[in-house]
Amino acid sequence: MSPAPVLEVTNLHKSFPGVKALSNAHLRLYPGEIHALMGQNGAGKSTLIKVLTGLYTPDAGHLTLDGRAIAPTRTEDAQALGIRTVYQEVNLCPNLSVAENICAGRFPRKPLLQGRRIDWAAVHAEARRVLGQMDLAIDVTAPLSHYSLSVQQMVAIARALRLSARVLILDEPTSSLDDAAVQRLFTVLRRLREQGLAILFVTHFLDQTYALADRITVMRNGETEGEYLASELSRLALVNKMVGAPPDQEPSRLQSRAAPSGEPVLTATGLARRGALQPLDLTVRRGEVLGLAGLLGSGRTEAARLLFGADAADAGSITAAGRTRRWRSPREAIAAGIAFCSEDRKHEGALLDLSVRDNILLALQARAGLRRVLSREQQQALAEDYIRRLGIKTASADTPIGQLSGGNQQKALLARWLATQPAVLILDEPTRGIDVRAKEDLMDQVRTLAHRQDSQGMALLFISSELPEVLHCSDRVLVMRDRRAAGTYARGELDERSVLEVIAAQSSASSASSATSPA
Amino acid sequence: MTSRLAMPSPRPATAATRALRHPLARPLAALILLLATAAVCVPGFLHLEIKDGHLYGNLVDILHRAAPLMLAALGMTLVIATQGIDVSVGAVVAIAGTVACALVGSHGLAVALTAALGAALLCGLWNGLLVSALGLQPIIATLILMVAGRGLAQLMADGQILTVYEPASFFWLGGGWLLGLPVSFFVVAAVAGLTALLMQRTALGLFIQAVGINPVAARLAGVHTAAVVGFVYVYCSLGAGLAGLMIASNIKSADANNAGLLLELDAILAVTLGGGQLSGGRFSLAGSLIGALILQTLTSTIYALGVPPQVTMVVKAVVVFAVCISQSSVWTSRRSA
Amino acid sequence: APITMGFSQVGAESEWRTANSASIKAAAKAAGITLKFADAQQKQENQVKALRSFIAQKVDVIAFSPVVESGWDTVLKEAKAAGIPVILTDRAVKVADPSLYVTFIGSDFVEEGRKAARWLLERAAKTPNATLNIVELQGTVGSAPAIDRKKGFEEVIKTNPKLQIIRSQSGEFTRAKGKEVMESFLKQRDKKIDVLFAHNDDMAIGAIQAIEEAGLKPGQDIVIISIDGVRGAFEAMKAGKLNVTVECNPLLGPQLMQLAQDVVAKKPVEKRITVEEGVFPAEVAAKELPNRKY
Amino acid sequence: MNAWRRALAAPSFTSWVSVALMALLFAAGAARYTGFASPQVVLNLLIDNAFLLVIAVGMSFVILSGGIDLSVGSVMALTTMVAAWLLQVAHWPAETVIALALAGGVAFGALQGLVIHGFRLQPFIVTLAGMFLARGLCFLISVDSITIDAPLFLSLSQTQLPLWGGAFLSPGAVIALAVLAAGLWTAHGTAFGRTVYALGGNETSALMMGLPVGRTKVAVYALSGGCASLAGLLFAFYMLSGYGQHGQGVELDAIAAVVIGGTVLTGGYGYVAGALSGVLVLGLIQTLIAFDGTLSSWWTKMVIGGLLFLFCAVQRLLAVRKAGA
Ligand SMILES: Nc1ncnc2c1ncn2[C@@H]1O[C@H](COP(=O)(O)OP(=O)(O)OP(=O)(O)O)[C@@H](O)[C@H]1O
Ligand SMILES: Nc1ncnc2c1ncn2[C@@H]1O[C@H](COP(=O)(O)OP(=O)(O)OP(=O)(O)O)[C@@H](O)[C@H]1O
Ligand SMILES: [Mg+2]
Ligand SMILES: [Mg+2]
Repeated sequence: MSPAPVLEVTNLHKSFPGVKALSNAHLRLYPGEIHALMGQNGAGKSTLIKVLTGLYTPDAGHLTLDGRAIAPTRTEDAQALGIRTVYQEVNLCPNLSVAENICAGRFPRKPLLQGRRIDWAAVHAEARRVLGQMDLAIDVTAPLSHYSLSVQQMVAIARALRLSARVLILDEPTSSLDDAAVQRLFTVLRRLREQGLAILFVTHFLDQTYALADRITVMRNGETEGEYLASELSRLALVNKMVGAPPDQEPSRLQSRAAPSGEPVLTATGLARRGALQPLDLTVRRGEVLGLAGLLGSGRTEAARLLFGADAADAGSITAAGRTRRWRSPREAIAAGIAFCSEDRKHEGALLDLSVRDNILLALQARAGLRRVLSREQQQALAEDYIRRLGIKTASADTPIGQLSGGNQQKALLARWLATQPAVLILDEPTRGIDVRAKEDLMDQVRTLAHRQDSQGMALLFISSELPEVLHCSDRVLVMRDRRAAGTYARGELDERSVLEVIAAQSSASSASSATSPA
Repeated sequence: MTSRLAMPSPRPATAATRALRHPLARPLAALILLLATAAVCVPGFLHLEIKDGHLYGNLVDILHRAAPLMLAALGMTLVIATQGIDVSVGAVVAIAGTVACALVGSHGLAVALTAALGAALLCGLWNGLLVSALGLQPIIATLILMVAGRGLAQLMADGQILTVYEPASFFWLGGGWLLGLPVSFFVVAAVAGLTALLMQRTALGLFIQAVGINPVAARLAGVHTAAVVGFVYVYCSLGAGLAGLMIASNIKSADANNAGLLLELDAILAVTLGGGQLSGGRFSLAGSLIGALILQTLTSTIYALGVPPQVTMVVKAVVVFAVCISQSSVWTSRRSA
Repeated sequence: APITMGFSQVGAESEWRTANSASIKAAAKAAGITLKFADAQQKQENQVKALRSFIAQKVDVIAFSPVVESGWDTVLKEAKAAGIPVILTDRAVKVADPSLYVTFIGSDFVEEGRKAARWLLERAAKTPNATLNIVELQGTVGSAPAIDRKKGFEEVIKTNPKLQIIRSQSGEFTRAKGKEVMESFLKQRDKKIDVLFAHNDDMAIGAIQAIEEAGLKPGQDIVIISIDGVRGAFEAMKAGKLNVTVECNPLLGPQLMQLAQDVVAKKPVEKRITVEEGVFPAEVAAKELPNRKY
Repeated sequence: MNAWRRALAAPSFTSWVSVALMALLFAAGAARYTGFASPQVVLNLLIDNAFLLVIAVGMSFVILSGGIDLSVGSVMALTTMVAAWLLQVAHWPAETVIALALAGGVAFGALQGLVIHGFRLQPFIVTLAGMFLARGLCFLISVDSITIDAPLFLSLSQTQLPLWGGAFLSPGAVIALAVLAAGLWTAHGTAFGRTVYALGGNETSALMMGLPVGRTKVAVYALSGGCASLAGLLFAFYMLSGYGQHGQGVELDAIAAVVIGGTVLTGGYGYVAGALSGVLVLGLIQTLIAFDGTLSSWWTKMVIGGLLFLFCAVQRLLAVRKAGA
């Protein structure tokens, strides 16, 4: 490790109306190291990164690159300085092709007409090359919007990896990636570290931190709590530093519990949609958590969308609330007591300009129709109740949800659906981007929601790319592969290893082939 | 359309700056400034007197003349809030006015008014269907009615200006007086009040905003997006229909070719001057009303100043530029090193 | 074979225009001429398109009321090359080569303005010492009738220094705008308004309402002069609210069809044919009203 | 079969639907009216709408970037007016006038772009004010129309470039087609063009991707202003006059043409080539009506509206069917 930091941040301050996002933040990045930036939701990690890359202007503080003071005011400036960034939400253009998203800004040119003409063949080859580093072989000429969020996240990473740089910043790049993809990304990052790049990495997965990082900076409430060598900081100590106090209790361990025997509340038979899902049979019972496990693009999201009526099914039927039919719109599903928390919170979940309160209330109100079911005070009380219960970090219930940190937005969306007290709650990657503590809280919530003693428990469909999470929460696990069910297993029948075997059975070949045809 | 994330942070709020940061502060300031300018340049511009038992003066004229525009702007506000646009407002004005004038002489006031508003309702339904059911882009969907609607109105009037001689009650809506103020003022107040009530007491306002901010997310949250979109077009057309009645009643005739010409542009302008975003989402009914008043004050001032007609456009452009730029968010933001 | 005539109308922006179209259609039917009627929606480019399509359809004769005076050379040359004679109605065009059209039949807007002013001069002569303050309601800015009527009116008014135009604003040829602008004129209390000159009857009718609502008597407190001579104007005159209207006759149909037949038959015709147009003061209104068809 | 499915899935499908519908409209006209099926009628579509095509190309860029430009019609009129005044009153040489007019249009557009970007204002309102301003400036120069008789303009106006069998094209139409080709190339083959699409797709993302958002925005409006003034020159060749009332409502025609051509008004999706099909559809509708020759003024409006509806509805229904397939 060379003695001088490439990038140094001292005394950084940044406040938004009513919120001090950063106060006295510090950070040092050395060449040839992978540096993890850790902190709870809303600790100020993303804000720090946005200041670094010229998206926000700081109120006070110094940035130096290679010892020279810099003040990027535009992302273009930061890029010119050799700082490449993958932001927390996928910030790419859905209408452009994958290849364009990767190359935009620095297209390979043809020498014709003073080199103005884009060399499309080179663009596509280049995009394939970068994606190839991560073993992703998709059709790069298809629009980005054709791909699922996880693929989009990989594309965003590929964009940052494409050109050589001094500093690479990744804000929760792995939040919707499965294990295999994460491993491939890590291989690439390690190689870049070898080449002397300084890498800043934000994640809420402690495993990933310890697998990858050389050094850790912990942030708490907008301040830098401290900088540590990964090898010298135990997990427990890390969590304590992030949270600020020793955890009052050990996270609740699983009690084993008899398989729930509630009546089926949601049954799908032969549910299918061309190009998206092969006929699927599935039953969720009251009081049980059904986990959906599978690899990227295995069809979990598609299944959830069909169950909720977000997409129209071509075949099959759904039985819920005593009737059998096929949804024509999410409204019908909601009326039948189904709720669906989408994985893509930016495009399908949060209404960024609306207040946290209205975001929480929206589904409840939509089900009730035009009539206001709650008075203004009741609305406020309800929202504040959920803000407290889920620990949503927000200035007030009136703050636009777009001003919340990513993880807190996710919690507010969960609140939206909990408020409707659904019979079936479908959670697609609900743990995406929420911190360690919150994640444990959430999984506890999930289990308590289902396993309430009064037999009024919900039925839950839990989708996550984190296999341990799925196994931890679920009473039964449905493993999906190549857009069809590969089998259902009761709790205890499976451990992580055997699930991986089921998933991986033949998928190595087929995932590559399914990759080439966008949905 | 401006990037949300790149917005530099505003100064920390004190009580005074918070008042200034209220979304209505700037449109209101623009209106007041305009009135003050007029008062200085045209002595007696603000003069009010009682004549024949009602208020008489430029200010009353502004309220009275702005009424149709305010009605149109209210509807346009909601349409724009859902990321839409309605360019057929002027055509609906022509249709409603023509229907009313064609019927009022022979069938009486009640029939005429009902038929006119009914026609406006049909227009709104048509627009709403094209946008929400067929999924046409709003500007094209309403362009169809904009072109064809005026033709329809002319067909009904056979290309003539329909003049109404009686009943005199028909002239009350656009030319009558109540408690010393023009009736049109009360109509606008009633419509605006009802709309505000509808937005606040029911969840409609929330749904409209949700659809305008992100239709996909709104649909997934269970909002009946098609119904919401359909409603705003119907509402907008009804407002335009009422405006058409008011105009026809005021000039005691229906001029299918010229009634409400370019009213849609003025309505959109009013909405934006009042702080509405054309990209949908948040809206302000009061802001749009103020926007409409700004436009009418400007017109009245231009008349009062005796600006030659060939210069009018330039003056209007300069004022609109000035008002817009003064409302720019750039002024609230601070650039620090 | 019956004659086919292509006629390109400006639009239907006023009652006057509608009457003009109706007259032409009726006359064509009566004369047994097949009429191809195209409406240009007030746009010159549409008129050019229509003329091109008439040429493509090989009509026998083309007639049109130009939206603007200038810009016709190219398309008229094409017509000439195709051997189709062209008749102008309503207003002339400026072309380098006058042989591009056969004849022009229509009104003279400048003359209409002059007639209106002459009537006012006569009236002013009765009270030689009083100054008369005139307000003017102009037509749409830039439109030919507005420019020409203003020009003609001012030209004659200039001869009497007692006559002064104190305000002039565009009322866009519509009742609504005419009323709005007049309302505003009446609010300005620096000078008394004696005379209103409106570029068309519609604006005058709107202005009359505004004057009445301000508690004045139109026609007495304020003398009102307008142009066109549509039916509504005669009704207003009959009620004593309008003092005079200068006729601008829209009923060109029969004359135009006659001309077309002559032109196709290669008979010589005059290059400029004016239509009969009178000045109708209020005194004759009652007598004339039953004769007004539009 | 497979090829058919691929065609259905191609993003340009909607544009092809437009082309097919257009052919259908044309066939209907040919069957119904004598003289309709001549090549000159087709070429006249280009000749008569050359100016609109040029404006629509500029407008395509603006709309693709997620903006809108309402000032184009007025800028076009202003160009005719300025050109006519400089030629006829100030007696400047035609070449200088042309260069100056184009530069003026670009500057006007760029200024609007700067205001939009610099003050973070909505394009609609800024260009609406620009529309008033340009129109107003016309009337400040002269309320009357000014006839142009400069030899260069005259000859450009009356030159007929002969094609086969007596059919001909005007220089204006050729220029418009060249502009279209340049527009296509810029939109799909240059970094600028792709940035325009990126802006329309998601402006915040474009900013975070480090694309030159501000520069591109200003350039887009400058381009549109330049196209509008070029259209003004074509219009001046076509009409040989400068007049403040020229080009009333052209902005709406251009927006309609672009949207009918398959470009999405909120930006990011569509093709510059769609401008051509949109302009041709509008022109075709008008030609059909002119050939019919029995419609009164109001029926003309209703038939235009009706055909527009038919066209858009069919296009939309086919697009929906495709999405469902
Ligand atoms: N544009 C903004 N306007 C107002 N407040 C903001 C804005 N962006 C962030 N904040 C606030 O700043 C604080 C820090 O947010 P930031 O996004 O940096 O958190 P984070 O550490 O990245 O959290 P997460 O792990 O959830 O992504 C939060 O309280 C958030 O509400
Ligand atoms: N690794 C991949 N390779 C190829 N295509 C993929 C991959 N991942 C996702 N896709 C594409 O995304 C589409 C959506 O898959 P879906 O979202 O239903 O899967 P998922 O199991 O929820 O996975 P994800 O983790 O991507 O959300 C698939 O139809 C496929 O085209
Ligand atoms: Mg974050
Ligand atoms: Mg998924």
